[in-house]
Amino acid sequence: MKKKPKTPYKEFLLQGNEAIVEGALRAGCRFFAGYPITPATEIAEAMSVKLPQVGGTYIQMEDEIASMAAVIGASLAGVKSMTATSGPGFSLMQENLGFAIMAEVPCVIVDAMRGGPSTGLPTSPSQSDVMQARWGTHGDHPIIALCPSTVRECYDLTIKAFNLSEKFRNPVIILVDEVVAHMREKITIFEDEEVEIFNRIKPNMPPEWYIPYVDTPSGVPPMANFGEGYRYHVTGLTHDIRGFPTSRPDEIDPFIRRLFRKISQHFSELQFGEFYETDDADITIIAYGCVARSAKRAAIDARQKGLKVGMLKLNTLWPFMRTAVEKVLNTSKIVIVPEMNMGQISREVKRVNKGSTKIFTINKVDGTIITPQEILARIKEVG
Amino acid sequence: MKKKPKTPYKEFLLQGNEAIVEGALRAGCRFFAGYPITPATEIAEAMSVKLPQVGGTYIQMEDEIASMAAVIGASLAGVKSMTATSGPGFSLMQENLGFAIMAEVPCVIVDAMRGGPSTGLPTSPSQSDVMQARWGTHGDHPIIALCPSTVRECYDLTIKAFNLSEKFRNPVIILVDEVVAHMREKITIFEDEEVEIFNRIKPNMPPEWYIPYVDTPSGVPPMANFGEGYRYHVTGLTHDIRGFPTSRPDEIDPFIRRLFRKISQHFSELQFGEFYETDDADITIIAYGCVARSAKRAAIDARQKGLKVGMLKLNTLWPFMRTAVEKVLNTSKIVIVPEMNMGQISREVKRVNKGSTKIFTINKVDGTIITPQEILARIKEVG
Amino acid sequence: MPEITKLIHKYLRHDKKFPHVWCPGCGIGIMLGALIRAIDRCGFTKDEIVLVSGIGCTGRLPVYVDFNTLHTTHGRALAFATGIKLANPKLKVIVVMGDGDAVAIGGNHFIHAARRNIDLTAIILNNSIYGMTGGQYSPTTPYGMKTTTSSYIHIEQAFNISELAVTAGAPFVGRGTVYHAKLLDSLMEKAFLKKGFAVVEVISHCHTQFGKLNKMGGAVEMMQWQKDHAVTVEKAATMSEEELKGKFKIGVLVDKELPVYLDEYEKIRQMAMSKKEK
Amino acid sequence: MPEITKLIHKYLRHDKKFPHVWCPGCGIGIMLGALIRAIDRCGFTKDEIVLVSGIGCTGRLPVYVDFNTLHTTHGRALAFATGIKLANPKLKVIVVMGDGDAVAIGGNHFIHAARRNIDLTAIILNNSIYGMTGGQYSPTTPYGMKTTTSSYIHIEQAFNISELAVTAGAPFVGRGTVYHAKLLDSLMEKAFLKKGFAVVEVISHCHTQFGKLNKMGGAVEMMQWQKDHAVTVEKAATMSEEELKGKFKIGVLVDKELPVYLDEYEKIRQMAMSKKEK
Amino acid sequence: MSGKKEKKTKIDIFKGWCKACGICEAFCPAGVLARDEAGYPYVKFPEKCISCGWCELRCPDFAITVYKKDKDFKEIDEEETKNTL
Amino acid sequence: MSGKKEKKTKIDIFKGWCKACGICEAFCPAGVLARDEAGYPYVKFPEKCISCGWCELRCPDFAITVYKKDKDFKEIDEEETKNTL
Amino acid sequence: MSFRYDIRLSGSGGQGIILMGIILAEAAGIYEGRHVSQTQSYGPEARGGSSKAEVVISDIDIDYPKALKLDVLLAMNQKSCDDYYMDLKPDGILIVDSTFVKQIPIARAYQIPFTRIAREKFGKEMVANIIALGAITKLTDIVSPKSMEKAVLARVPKGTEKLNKDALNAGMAEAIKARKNILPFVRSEREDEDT
Amino acid sequence: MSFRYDIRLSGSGGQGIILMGIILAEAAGIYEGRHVSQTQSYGPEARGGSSKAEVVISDIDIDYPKALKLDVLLAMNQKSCDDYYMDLKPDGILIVDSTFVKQIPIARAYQIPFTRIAREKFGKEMVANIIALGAITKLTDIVSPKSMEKAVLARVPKGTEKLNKDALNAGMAEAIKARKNILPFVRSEREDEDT
Ligand SMILES: Cc1ncc(C[n+]2csc(CCOP(=O)(O)OP(=O)(O)O)c2C)c(N)n1
Ligand SMILES: Cc1ncc(C[n+]2csc(CCOP(=O)(O)OP(=O)(O)O)c2C)c(N)n1
Ligand code: SF4
Ligand code: SF4
Ligand code: SF4
Ligand code: SF4
Repeated sequence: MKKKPKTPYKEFLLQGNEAIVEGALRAGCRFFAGYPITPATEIAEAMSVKLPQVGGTYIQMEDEIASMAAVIGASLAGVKSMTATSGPGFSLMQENLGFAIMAEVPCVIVDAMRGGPSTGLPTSPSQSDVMQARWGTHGDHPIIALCPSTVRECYDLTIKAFNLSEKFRNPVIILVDEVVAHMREKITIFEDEEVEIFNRIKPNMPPEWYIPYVDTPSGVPPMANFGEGYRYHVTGLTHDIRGFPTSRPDEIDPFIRRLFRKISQHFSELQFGEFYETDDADITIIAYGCVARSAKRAAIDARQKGLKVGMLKLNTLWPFMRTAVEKVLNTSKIVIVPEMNMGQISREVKRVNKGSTKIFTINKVDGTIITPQEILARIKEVG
Repeated sequence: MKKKPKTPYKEFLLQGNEAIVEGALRAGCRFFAGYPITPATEIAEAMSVKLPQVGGTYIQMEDEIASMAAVIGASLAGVKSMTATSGPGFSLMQENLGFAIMAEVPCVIVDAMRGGPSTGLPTSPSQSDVMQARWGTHGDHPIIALCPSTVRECYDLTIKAFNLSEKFRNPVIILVDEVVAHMREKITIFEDEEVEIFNRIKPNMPPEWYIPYVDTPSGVPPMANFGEGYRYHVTGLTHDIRGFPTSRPDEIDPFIRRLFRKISQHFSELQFGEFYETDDADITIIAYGCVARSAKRAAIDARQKGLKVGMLKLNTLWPFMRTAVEKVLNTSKIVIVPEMNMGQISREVKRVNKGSTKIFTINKVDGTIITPQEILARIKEVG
Repeated sequence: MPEITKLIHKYLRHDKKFPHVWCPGCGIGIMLGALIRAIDRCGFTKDEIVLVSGIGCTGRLPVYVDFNTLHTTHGRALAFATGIKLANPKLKVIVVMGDGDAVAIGGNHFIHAARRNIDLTAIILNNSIYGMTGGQYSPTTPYGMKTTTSSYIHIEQAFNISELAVTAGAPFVGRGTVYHAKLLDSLMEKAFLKKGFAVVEVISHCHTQFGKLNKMGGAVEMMQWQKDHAVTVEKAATMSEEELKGKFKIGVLVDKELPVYLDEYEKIRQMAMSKKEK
Repeated sequence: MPEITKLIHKYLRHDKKFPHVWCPGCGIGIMLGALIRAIDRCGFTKDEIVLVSGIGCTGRLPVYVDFNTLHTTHGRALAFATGIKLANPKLKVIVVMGDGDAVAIGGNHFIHAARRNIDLTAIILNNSIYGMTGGQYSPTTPYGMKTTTSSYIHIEQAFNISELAVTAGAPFVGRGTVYHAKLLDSLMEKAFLKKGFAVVEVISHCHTQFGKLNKMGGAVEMMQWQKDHAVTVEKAATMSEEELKGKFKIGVLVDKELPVYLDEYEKIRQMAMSKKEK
Repeated sequence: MSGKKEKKTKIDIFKGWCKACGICEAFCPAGVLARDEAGYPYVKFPEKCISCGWCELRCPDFAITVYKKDKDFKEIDEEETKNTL
Repeated sequence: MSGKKEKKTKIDIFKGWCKACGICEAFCPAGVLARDEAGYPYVKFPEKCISCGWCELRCPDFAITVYKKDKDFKEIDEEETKNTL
Repeated sequence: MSFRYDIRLSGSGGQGIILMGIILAEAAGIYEGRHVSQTQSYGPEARGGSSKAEVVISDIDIDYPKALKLDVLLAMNQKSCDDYYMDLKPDGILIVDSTFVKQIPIARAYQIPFTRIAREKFGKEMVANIIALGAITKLTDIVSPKSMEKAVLARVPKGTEKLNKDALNAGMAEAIKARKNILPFVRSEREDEDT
Repeated sequence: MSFRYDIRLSGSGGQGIILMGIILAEAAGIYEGRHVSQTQSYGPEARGGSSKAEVVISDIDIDYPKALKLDVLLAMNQKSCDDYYMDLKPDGILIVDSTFVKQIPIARAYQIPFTRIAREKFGKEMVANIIALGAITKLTDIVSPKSMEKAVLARVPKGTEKLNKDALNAGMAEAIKARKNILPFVRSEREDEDT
């Protein structure tokens, strides 16, 4: 993302949720359909105020299923669209999320994570929808999921989410925990800053030549919006390159593999995170979301105590940041993965662990944030 | 499961789906709520005919969300209950599935797997809901999922599913692929055979002393049915041992951990599968569902060709059969995991792989079954 | 204590913390009182009552009372209740929902429960807004009002919950307000004793959200509004269209006999068993 | 070819395999003809039409015609369509659904789209059964009939789709049958030209499932039944209750003016922009 | 061949799309059509045709076409609709 | 103390549960109640009480109790309902 | 060596192909005590289209449940004949409904007009599949006529027993006739089916 | 060493605790250019109950966003005072609304009847939180009165500017009075906050 920060700028004290709204609007989002739910409601509320100001549309649907459907519909009609929910609603969105993947419709879904399972702890933070974001809808499929740790990242990653979604014609999920969603921090937005905005690539051939699901070098076919003269068929059935349903194995196989390839092929473009003093670290903490903040504090404190501790912050959760994780697995003796769940990302770390690095976890599921002290204690315990 | 096969017996040619129905009825299932969907519809149809014959109840709900809800309601009222669906419906059931986990309500859910994502390939087989069964609902949670390869296993595992569900007060998922669901095989049922049937443990203390969510040595609290004099509160909110909502970390943490522990503590009771000539195998195929049948054939054929090939069939998919898999990882040089998805169980195999065993995959997502030939070819390729 | 209050206390859960969670003056508490009195008058035992709710401020109601209580997921209470009733027809199953619970996310279950005529009582507290999540518009928010998601103005038409129930097939539909607390008692009593799907729409107020956003005052002012705008069915029959404008009817709106699901299903069981025997 | 058939062919997708997927004699094809003719008469261009469907036999319709076509998930077509229409109000969005699609799993979206009065046309092919999955009962299966999941007898009451639409708030509701193909043309034409949520209920037959299970004969016999049991609204007005028993009305059932969602939303935009400017 | 002027109404049946459902024949108000052994329709009494076009409108498979001399459907629709209800 | 016989109607307000919403006072048809500085209700004119019991029925917090001499709610309900609508 | 016999029945939806598969599987499995596995596939969730049923018969547990190389292919329409004849073993048996299958892709095939016989002899196209089962019985010897008859009678609607029995017999009679019109070949019935 | 200052504002729902947090954070963050992080927690999804807002102020990026050991605790009711006073640093400042907080758990606390002042002086309980903000400003020096005033005025509804300015000033005045009634102590403002 190129930036030429210039005055005039404005400083705001924004909630994570509000920063997501600002990021979305900046990215060009002009449609929001949702259904209120703690701790994501502020996103809907802010959208209901701001979207009509910029000529966009806010609608509160009858439930989350309808919200996800409306978002896909709006995107097919050419408008960048988004919804926001929390666990219970995210579960309900899964079927239509799969539709968006299958039909390759760009859209952004925010899941503000609260304690689960079920109604759980509506107002407490958690990080337990990480695996759901990857596997929640039926049928094998690729997904992109980003996770902010700061209010600024809420803004930046939301813009990225829209860009990636438009670029890869895949839904992008923003997993924000309740702490970050509700936290207020100062963020500086330069009114005329240049933010790279990516818009879906439209077909430039005559309509008769348009093949809506054709393979391309990038794996992503150009996308025509409804009403622009490229009439084609969109379906959740397995389809051929023209978009028509097919059950021919020789058409299905390349199609499904292309869905995966268009993401895997651009793996490096999808990796966002931060290495904090990991180069010489004996112990590396791998963390994300609000916990990454505690982890950094713990690393700083540990260094002060003379321990070589580093931190890898993951801002991309899916596709899993394999390369970055392998890098710290190669250099660190011990990796600690603190998470506000029973161990979701730590499973992935174990999966890619080839060497002899020891992997320890800190799992907290009681609705409270993992503190720097808890991480420090674990460092002392295992170090 | 003890069995004393005695005459009179009867041989049937049953579909996998029909055998699931027979197993459910034998296990004591007396309530079915569902919504038709290929390839699970035969289960609903057979239930609609058979349940009223035994005094049970069939109801077709307005959708899968309602079906799952009705099943939970019926179970709370004391009746063993079940629903059956396929991918799209399974996605819709996720929210209430989480409720059943949180409120510890026994019930059985059949997911007859067809091609995905989205509407996908409604009449073709697939194994791509394996990870969804584990992670589909929001919030971290434990699950039990069984997977039959034969019509007989459809019958037996359905009985097991009900038993486990009643025993652990957790929903149990039966993941049956379209091939097994629709395949007809002969099955012999002894009319008076002794099948071990487990019924939920009811409280035997006076109602005033009943603590509905108390911890016990097994981790499973006794369960009172609605209407039996033990009035208590059931909620999807995180609750204390009395069932009342709580947001106290010191009450939540032990509760959530107990949910996991009641399953993990009984890990060995939950492992069903078959080792086929794995002891001396250089190459072991790990497979499940219809693919395990091809795998066995491939192993037999390979042995005939002089190759030391064995097979581990997984009938339990969740909790993951770590011990069994580790066993073959320790003895085999190569493990091949053929799956009708992009690699879901193979991820788990990689996760638990500590040694230097090489793991290869065969992934097919075109709606056709993996054949013995394809597995053999892979054996030759990597062997 | 005099009988009536003893009565309430007989049904409250002693081990739950009071005062309850609702805002000072919220109508949900008034509805809870009516519900308890009506149950008592009908003579049900505590053990045979199952009180089911969804999620919302109203959804919090069951936890306070000493029945078999079930706090389900948002919008799905009627579907859970359907399972309970079919599994054990001896239980008296009562469902309490907010308007969002009942006719936003739960709208489909509502019309289908009505159509099937399952023997349940559905009590809907209609406060025109989503209370629990802080005041977003609901399908019963009147045109022109303000909510946190229609801060300019609300442009949608509202459902008439009772009419929807009637069209969908409910044989008993009543409407009351929390101001008219005794009418609520009697509507609930009638609904509980009705065989089949019985609906009681309870007009209430959420002064904390709806009242505040629309400058309608507090609980007292909003209850005064209920008093001023409600007209009994009997009185409405004597009024002109013109006079009825802006008013809403309270009382028993519909009470008719329709085949009840469980009786019908018993027929299926008979057919099935006789077929099996052959 | 004469004009009318050329007309149909003008709209069919040349690259799709014909004959289409439906059973010989299925009414869905007849409805498709009416839909095409009505669109043509209204003078819409192909590019401005978006044809949306859910899942089911009826859901397969859009793939055959050369518009912007969208085959969504089961029951959700109206919600997808809502997004399309709001995002690009210039598009003419038409939604075709089976009865299961529209009022079983999709019932809630149906009543909410009606309530909001979103400018969409909803065409519901009501064949009283789930055709695609092989003949299970649907919310419109009449009491007493047989289906594969009510093989003893069906005990539920059926929805009256059109009445439900009216109560929920739809300003235009028409009903036709595939037997009365020309009436269908005109109902659809009126619906397409209506501003707001317009519903056309198309009574059709699934002889393959419903007809077979209930010994009602094939397509011809079931269309004969439609002929015998349908009464035009005009004629019904002259008939007694008694005479109308067992009959159903066809024609324009309701046509009134109500504020349309998008016009209303435009007001919000105006308010928002003027507020922002200050 | 829309330009072609014909004296008599002509009915074309496109066998490739026809599924032999029998609807056209059953509801032809003038008894013009009949069905062959395999159930496929054919024009048995072309002279009886009254150009109503109903067979074409009711064919679910777009397999039947009525070529009319001087009327076109648009004009007669409304009227016909009333008459046949 | 249900056994206790009292001559006059007595109103008890349980402050522990009362949230000072003001409903009881606002709708008392006889003006029996008043509110203190903090908004909590108290019985200002006990002699005015007509034993209608509405304050008790409308209290959302079960915080107010009316002890009546010789009537009980069950009997007067129906009548009262009509009168106050 | 264990014995395995792979049969595919194919045609269009509505010809009763799946029922044939079930009856054949029951004849071999229930009435002759063998191991059987019967599978099928439909077209996309929709109506009409083509229909396919497979029966694998063996004397041991059947691992791979779908037909591999075919011992028998029954094709009740042209399309399925064209699509599947390549899957036949060199000595596999092709049986076609010559009412619909006009182009025979291989030299040796049994051509019997099942549907025409059903129509002409029984006035009910519906029984073409039972006639075909009769033919299969005689042409393959994989199940005895007696077992097949039992299997048919157990599955057909009450009141149609006579009709179906006659149809089955007609099929067997036709098969004997058809055998005469075909090139002779030797089939080793219990050979090693290693595929 | 970097400087970090942890403040917790607590009371019951309806006392405007969250708004206080926002205003305080904006005063320090926007008007004084520091790094701030403001968090809060509600009770269960429901109404009423207790309310808590935290503000962390620092001169560098704030990692852990919630308050650790407290430099300042404002307790607007008894419950929150009881619940949280233990989290205070040894030299942390406790400020209570003495209208509601009657039992003071530690010796050194500033007791100001914010609500009573609001009621009596301004006739609006609503402004108790602004009065408290005034007191915090004066008692902590963590933000300047000027910044605080700007922050307050930017957040209060139009037309209430005067009222709120007066309330703020009243709070500052009360704070000065209150300071006299408290045990003296020395607070090193920029010490190492290693927790
Ligand atoms: C699936 C799901 N979506 C959204 C929510 C968030 N939520 C909780 S209560 C509620 C609405 C409350 O309104 P209503 O049903 O009218 O009840 P009230 O609170 O007004 O009594 C919502 C949207 C949820 N818990 N679950
Ligand atoms: C979520 C989900 N549930 C169930 C299904 C299976 N299904 C496909 S079509 C259908 C119903 C078809 O009936 P209807 O909507 O009346 O349309 P018809 O086929 O009769 O035209 C069902 C239940 C599905 N595809 N998705
Ligand atoms: S928010 Fe509204 S509905 Fe909820 S308790 Fe408060 S007043 Fe009642
Ligand atoms: S199954 Fe029924 S609805 Fe579907 S195509 Fe056939 S006749 Fe039509
Ligand atoms: S109506 Fe059409 S498909 Fe049916 S027989 Fe006539 S021409 Fe053929
Ligand atoms: S109605 Fe109840 S809660 Fe309200 S002021 Fe009166 S006694 Fe208190």
